[in-house]
Amino acid sequence: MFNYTIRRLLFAIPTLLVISFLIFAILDLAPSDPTGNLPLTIPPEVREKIRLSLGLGEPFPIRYLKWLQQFFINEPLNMIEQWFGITIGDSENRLRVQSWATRSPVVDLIVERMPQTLWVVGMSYVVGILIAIPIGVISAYRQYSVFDQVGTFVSMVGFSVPTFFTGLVLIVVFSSTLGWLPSIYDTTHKVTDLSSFWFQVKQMIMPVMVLALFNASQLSRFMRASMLDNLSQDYVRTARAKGLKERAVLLIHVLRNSLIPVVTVIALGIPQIFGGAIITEQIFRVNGLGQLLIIGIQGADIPLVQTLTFIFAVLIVLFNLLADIVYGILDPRIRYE
Amino acid sequence: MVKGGICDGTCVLNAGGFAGAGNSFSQEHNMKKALLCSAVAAGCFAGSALAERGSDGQLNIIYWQAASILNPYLSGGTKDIEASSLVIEPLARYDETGMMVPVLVDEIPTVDNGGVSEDLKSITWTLSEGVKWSDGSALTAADVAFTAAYCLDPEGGCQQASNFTDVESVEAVDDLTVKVSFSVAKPFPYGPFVGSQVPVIQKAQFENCMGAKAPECTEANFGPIGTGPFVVSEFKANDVVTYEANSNYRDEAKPAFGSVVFKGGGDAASAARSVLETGEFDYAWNLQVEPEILSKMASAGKGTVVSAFGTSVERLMVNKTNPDPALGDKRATVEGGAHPFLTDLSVVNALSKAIDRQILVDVGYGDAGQPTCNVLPAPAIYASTANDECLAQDIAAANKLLDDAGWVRGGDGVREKDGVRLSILYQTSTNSVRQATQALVKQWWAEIGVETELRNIDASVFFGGDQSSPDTFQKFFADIEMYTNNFDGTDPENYMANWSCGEIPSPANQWLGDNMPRYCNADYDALVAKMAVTAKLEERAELAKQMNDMLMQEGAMIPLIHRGGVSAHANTLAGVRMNEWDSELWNAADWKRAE
Amino acid sequence: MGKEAILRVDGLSMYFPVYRGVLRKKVGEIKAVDDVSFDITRGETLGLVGESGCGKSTTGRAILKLYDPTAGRIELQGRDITELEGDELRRIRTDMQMIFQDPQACLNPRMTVGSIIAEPLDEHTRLKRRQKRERVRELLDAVGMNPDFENRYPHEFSGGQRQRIGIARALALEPKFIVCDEPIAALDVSIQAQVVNLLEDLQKQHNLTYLFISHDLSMVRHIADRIAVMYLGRLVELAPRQQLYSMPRHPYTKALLSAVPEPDPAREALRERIILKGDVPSPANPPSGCNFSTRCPIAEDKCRREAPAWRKMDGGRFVACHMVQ
Amino acid sequence: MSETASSQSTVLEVKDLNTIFRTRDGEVHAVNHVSFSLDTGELLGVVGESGSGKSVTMMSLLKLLPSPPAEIVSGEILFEGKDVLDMSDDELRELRGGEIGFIFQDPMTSLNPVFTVGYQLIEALREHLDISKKEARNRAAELLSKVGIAQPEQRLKDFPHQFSGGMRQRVMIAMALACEPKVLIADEPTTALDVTIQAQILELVRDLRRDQGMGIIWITHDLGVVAGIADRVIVMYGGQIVEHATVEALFKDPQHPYTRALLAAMPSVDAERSERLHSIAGQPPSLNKRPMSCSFAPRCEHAFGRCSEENPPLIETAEGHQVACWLEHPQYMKPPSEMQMRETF
Repeated sequence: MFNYTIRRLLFAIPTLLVISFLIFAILDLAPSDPTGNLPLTIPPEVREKIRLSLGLGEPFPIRYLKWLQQFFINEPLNMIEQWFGITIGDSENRLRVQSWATRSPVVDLIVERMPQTLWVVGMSYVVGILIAIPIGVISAYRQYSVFDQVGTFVSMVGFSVPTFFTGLVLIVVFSSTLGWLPSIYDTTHKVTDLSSFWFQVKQMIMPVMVLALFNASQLSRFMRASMLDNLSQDYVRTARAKGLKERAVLLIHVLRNSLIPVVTVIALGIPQIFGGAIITEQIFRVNGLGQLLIIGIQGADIPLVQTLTFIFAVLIVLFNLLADIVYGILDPRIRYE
Repeated sequence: MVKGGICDGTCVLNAGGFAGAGNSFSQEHNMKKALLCSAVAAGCFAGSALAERGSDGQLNIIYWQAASILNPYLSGGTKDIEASSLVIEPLARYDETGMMVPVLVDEIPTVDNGGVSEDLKSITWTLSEGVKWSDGSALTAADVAFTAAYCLDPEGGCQQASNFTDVESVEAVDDLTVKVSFSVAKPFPYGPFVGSQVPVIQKAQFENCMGAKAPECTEANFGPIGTGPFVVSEFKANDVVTYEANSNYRDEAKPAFGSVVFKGGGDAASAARSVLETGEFDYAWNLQVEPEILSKMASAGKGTVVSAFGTSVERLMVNKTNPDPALGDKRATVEGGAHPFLTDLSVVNALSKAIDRQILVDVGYGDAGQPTCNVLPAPAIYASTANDECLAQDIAAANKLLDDAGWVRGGDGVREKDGVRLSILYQTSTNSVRQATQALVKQWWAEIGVETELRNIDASVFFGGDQSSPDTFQKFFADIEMYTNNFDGTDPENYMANWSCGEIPSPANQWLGDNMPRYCNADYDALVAKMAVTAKLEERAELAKQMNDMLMQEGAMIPLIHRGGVSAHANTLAGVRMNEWDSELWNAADWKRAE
Repeated sequence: MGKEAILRVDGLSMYFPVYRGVLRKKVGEIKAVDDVSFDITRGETLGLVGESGCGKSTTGRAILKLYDPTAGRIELQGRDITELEGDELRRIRTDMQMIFQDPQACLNPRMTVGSIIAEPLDEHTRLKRRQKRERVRELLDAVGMNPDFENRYPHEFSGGQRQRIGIARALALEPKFIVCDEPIAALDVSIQAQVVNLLEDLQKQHNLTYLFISHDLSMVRHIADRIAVMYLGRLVELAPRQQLYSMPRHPYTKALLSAVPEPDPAREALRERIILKGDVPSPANPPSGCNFSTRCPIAEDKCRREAPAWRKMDGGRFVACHMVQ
Repeated sequence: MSETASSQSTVLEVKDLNTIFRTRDGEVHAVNHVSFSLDTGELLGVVGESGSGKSVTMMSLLKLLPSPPAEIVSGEILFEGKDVLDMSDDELRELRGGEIGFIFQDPMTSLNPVFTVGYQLIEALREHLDISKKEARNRAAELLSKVGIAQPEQRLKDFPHQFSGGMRQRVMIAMALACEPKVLIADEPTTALDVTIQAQILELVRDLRRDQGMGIIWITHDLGVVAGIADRVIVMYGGQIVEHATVEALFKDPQHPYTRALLAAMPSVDAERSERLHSIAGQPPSLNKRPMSCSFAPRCEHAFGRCSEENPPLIETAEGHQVACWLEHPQYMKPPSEMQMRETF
């Protein structure tokens, strides 16, 4: 297992280099211009100067190598410095990956966005899992029962109705009509006491539920399918033939086996948390990583988009590995060598 | 407590009225001004008698485009400029009528008061006494001079550099006096330091951020020290800015709000909802929402929709050169030859006559649009009335024009003459209102026997300057293209100069140039040159109108809509004076809670 | 025998490498097939028996060049095909076909029976549509199915019928030599007989040669002319049917035969069983000396030291055992 | 005959059992009017091809079939005189694994792959016996060594995949024997194993049977296996019992045409080799209708009019020998020619 992990990590390096090049090249070749969104009153000469000041004058390979250096050397060094409060070398003049729109280090923007994304999107993932697993288990155990039929219908709806629609409906009902919940997420809100905690809960309810419904819909179907798979396995019959209680059969034997693929699916889905939820973040103005990405794309803030996409790629690679390792831990038959 | 601040006597000056001598003003004009002044003064008194700084709590503003940076010199984005306008201020700015008002000076320099030199080559500003930066230090002429140096640094990529065009030097004569010298005579010397896009920044803060280092000063760019009513307390780029009242603001009674939240993100419709329906926010900016939806939201009674008109005009640019792909490198250039039919005035006039501008307004703009037949619709003194005939749609007249010019309908209903078909490629950026407009126009043109192919291009490509892309509006590889343009401030000189022969984009100038129609007329260029040396307002207005009319009559463009800004404020917010000539938040210091 | 050998296998070995560690270094091999030699004459059926995991299927696949053998030489009709690749290999494949164990897993559920059978014809012949259809109907008829079934899908058939379809497909190109890899293992007893009879009939009609791989010793006894017994990747004994069953020489063959239950309680009661102890060792780590030495009831020291040679005995028998004289 | 045959008493009795599956395509009549009994210490062989209803019958005994779709429509299953179908869930659980042990066909899939063998053994023990974890562990190790697994203490910690097929089946047997059941139901326990391993398992069962004296139902499709170990044999076809006899009688004088055909279709390693296998033409019946006629009739060489009109009842033709065939029915007058044909078998 250890060897396997090490080997996969080593293999990830060239993979990520290739990905980084592709991301950089594709975004670089895309016909967008950081000055494209500026008011037309800014004359072309000024635009040209702006482009030069953003470093667009240099040839592609140089920019790529610079970005590589900034991303793989400068940013980690900077992070170490910040964590440990030390100074390594010429940290004043070390160039970091700069956003074109904000003229600030991209990584700082991402770090700033992390909390709300993790809170809202991460919480929705957790809530989604907590809803999905029992629903999946019961649906499978009582296949074709009323519960199963209703569950199937609800998850079909949850899965096929886009989040912007559910989000809008919730806002109209709970913010506009009833006025119970805020429609706009306050990212500056700090939890200090019970009432501010309550406010935080209130402002999280709608975005979290919208996403949780979506996640739970997918996951509960998956859980159900996995349970059904295992319910028809021979060992379940063996467990029953041993005289085990139905609850033990279901919750010990079947659930444990059914969770193996589900847990890996959950692990594979975690990078999506970091990708943020673009649409839901927009609707509720959670302004997390998803919204950052979309602003970057709209504003042709290429370094921001490159970095975000690449971090996302890194996470996907890592969580793929993690999912495999988790699989190996949960299923004793799998031993990676 | 009773302290006047900017209300104490000095009065606003008409945006046009300073350059020429006072004698150019009409009696009526002066009357109006006087009335306005007293009204403002009265308002100030009433306000300051009741209010205390920070007593009205928090002001919640929502801009659906979030602020990325608070330094207008590094960002031309309206959202960024407006977010920064609460903190940093110019020497003078425009009010909602387009008139210039002093901010950090006591009076606007003119030739009359000796602030502008007779040869129109320099302007001298005298700062008000006692203005302090929010950190408590005094504002000096050195800060103003530094601001110019900061923007003029060639490596800084200053996005407001055009406001400093022809500036030769900016020097601090003494602590309170700053002199801006131009290399040429400037009949309108109010480019630098007037309007919220050219505010004064603090030398002490930005000293080490010159040129190439400008983007690295994140802390300064995110939290500039200013003289305005508020100071930045927290800035989350592309998300939210929170401000607190500036304790060193020059008017002790202001601002009424103790803090401001400037939230960004989302879309215009939900921003409108948060003010008009849920009441979570006090002010929402730029509500480009379908008129119908907006009026429905407003009926909830929580807020008010306000609009104001500046100089923005949605227009059709008419390509006078031939965009035929067969021309290769010469495509859409003067060398490539004239357009096969858009140089025929009867065609352009017919196209214009066939459009019902009021319907376009109703469908796509509502309160935010008015039909117009001019590319220069405002300020009022510049607005021509010579072309108003186009306001009424007249398909019959349009058909007749084409019939008379010898364009006959072919078998498929498309007119042609000498083998040239009236077939138009009509492009614009991707945007639902624009596509709706395109569809309507196509239908009307079909009625006069003109075939139209529609095309829309992503805005970042269309307006982006990527020279390798064939889809930019500068390259104009189409017959007609549609977009909105305007100019900052109130003086149209530079704007009208856009359509001189030298401004035609071509491969030779990397397609940089503002003359999209590739219109070229020596008479027009002569008018441009004349305006550059004319100081008197009436004469300037006359010249501008002439240029506008010439462009219209020669079919360089077909104006459609005079576009305004639409915003909304909660009914509990008082003091909003919607302004298209400057930041919408220009008078945020005066905003307060309504009783 | 005097007849020509259609297939000659000489020293065939098929090792699968085992990798370990961060750098995937090769640390060992699984000797799935180890130095196997035999030949098959035209029209003959050679039975290949052994327990699961002994390498009999791998042998069949290696002969058909579905794997690249590690060592050894395969000769088909006098031609060395061990090193053939690409087009040449494709051409020779028309002469040798395979019938698989699980007919369900080998038939594409989305293709009609007609197109499944026609697939090899598409690949290797230039028949016209009409001719192809004729041939398909002919083949269905030959395997005892209604030719009108050509438009049905595999799931509409029972296991035995599906195996017939698999046989028809294998026959499409009129091969000379067919590897039957446990063709009846998945079928019910009453159906097994049908399929075996069909295979025998076809053999007579087309002068086919079979390598019949099976773990069912009684069925192999019925169908095969000669039988090779395999244990842990090696052949332990090869003999004509009569000799092998009536007088097995290798202790493993003896144990194997004695373990087969007889459907006759009287004879069952009289039979003397040799019960082997333990399990088959892992092919990744075979014992030294004779592979069977760990379970052999008569093994001596020599067996644990030295691998026995593959010796030719009287009456066409081969055996690999130190203890057999 | 078994060594304990002398002290016989009926431990399990099944009367007129009918089980159907309700599927989307209609009902499948998997078990029809099945009746039999099992004595203590006796080994009852149940022979039949796939789909003959032999496994479904045995699963019905402990209500182990998933319901839906399976449903026991009628019948009685008397374990020591008490009807299993009337038992509460608790009583049923006590029976499962406690009084009746089960061994399944595929030892690869019948053990839960993610739990250790020890866990799965101890779990069964503690479900039925009131013993501590430690005691259960000791007993589990004992059981493993009883079924011939070396180093039982060590192997308790292993997962099923670490055992070979034969060893896994030994574990299954240990599990089934954990609570010293009165009845052991073995559903094709050696089908997935190699012959040498099958021989080991058969040997093991013989030994265990001698020691423990429980009644065993042994389901198989292999007549050879039955011949070696069974006392009595039931032959099933199309969800019905077609023949029921002692093992000697069945092999010596098979009466049902299906039994005879089956025996003829099986080649042997010892007996004389026939030139051609005797095959049974046609396919096994589909069970989507209640059997209204003899289900073997379409494949039967001797079928005549009545066979396709009426389902033959099970009739006793000799002491302990029952057969469901119109040919053997007392009302049937055998024409001489057919008598002739039978002789030729």
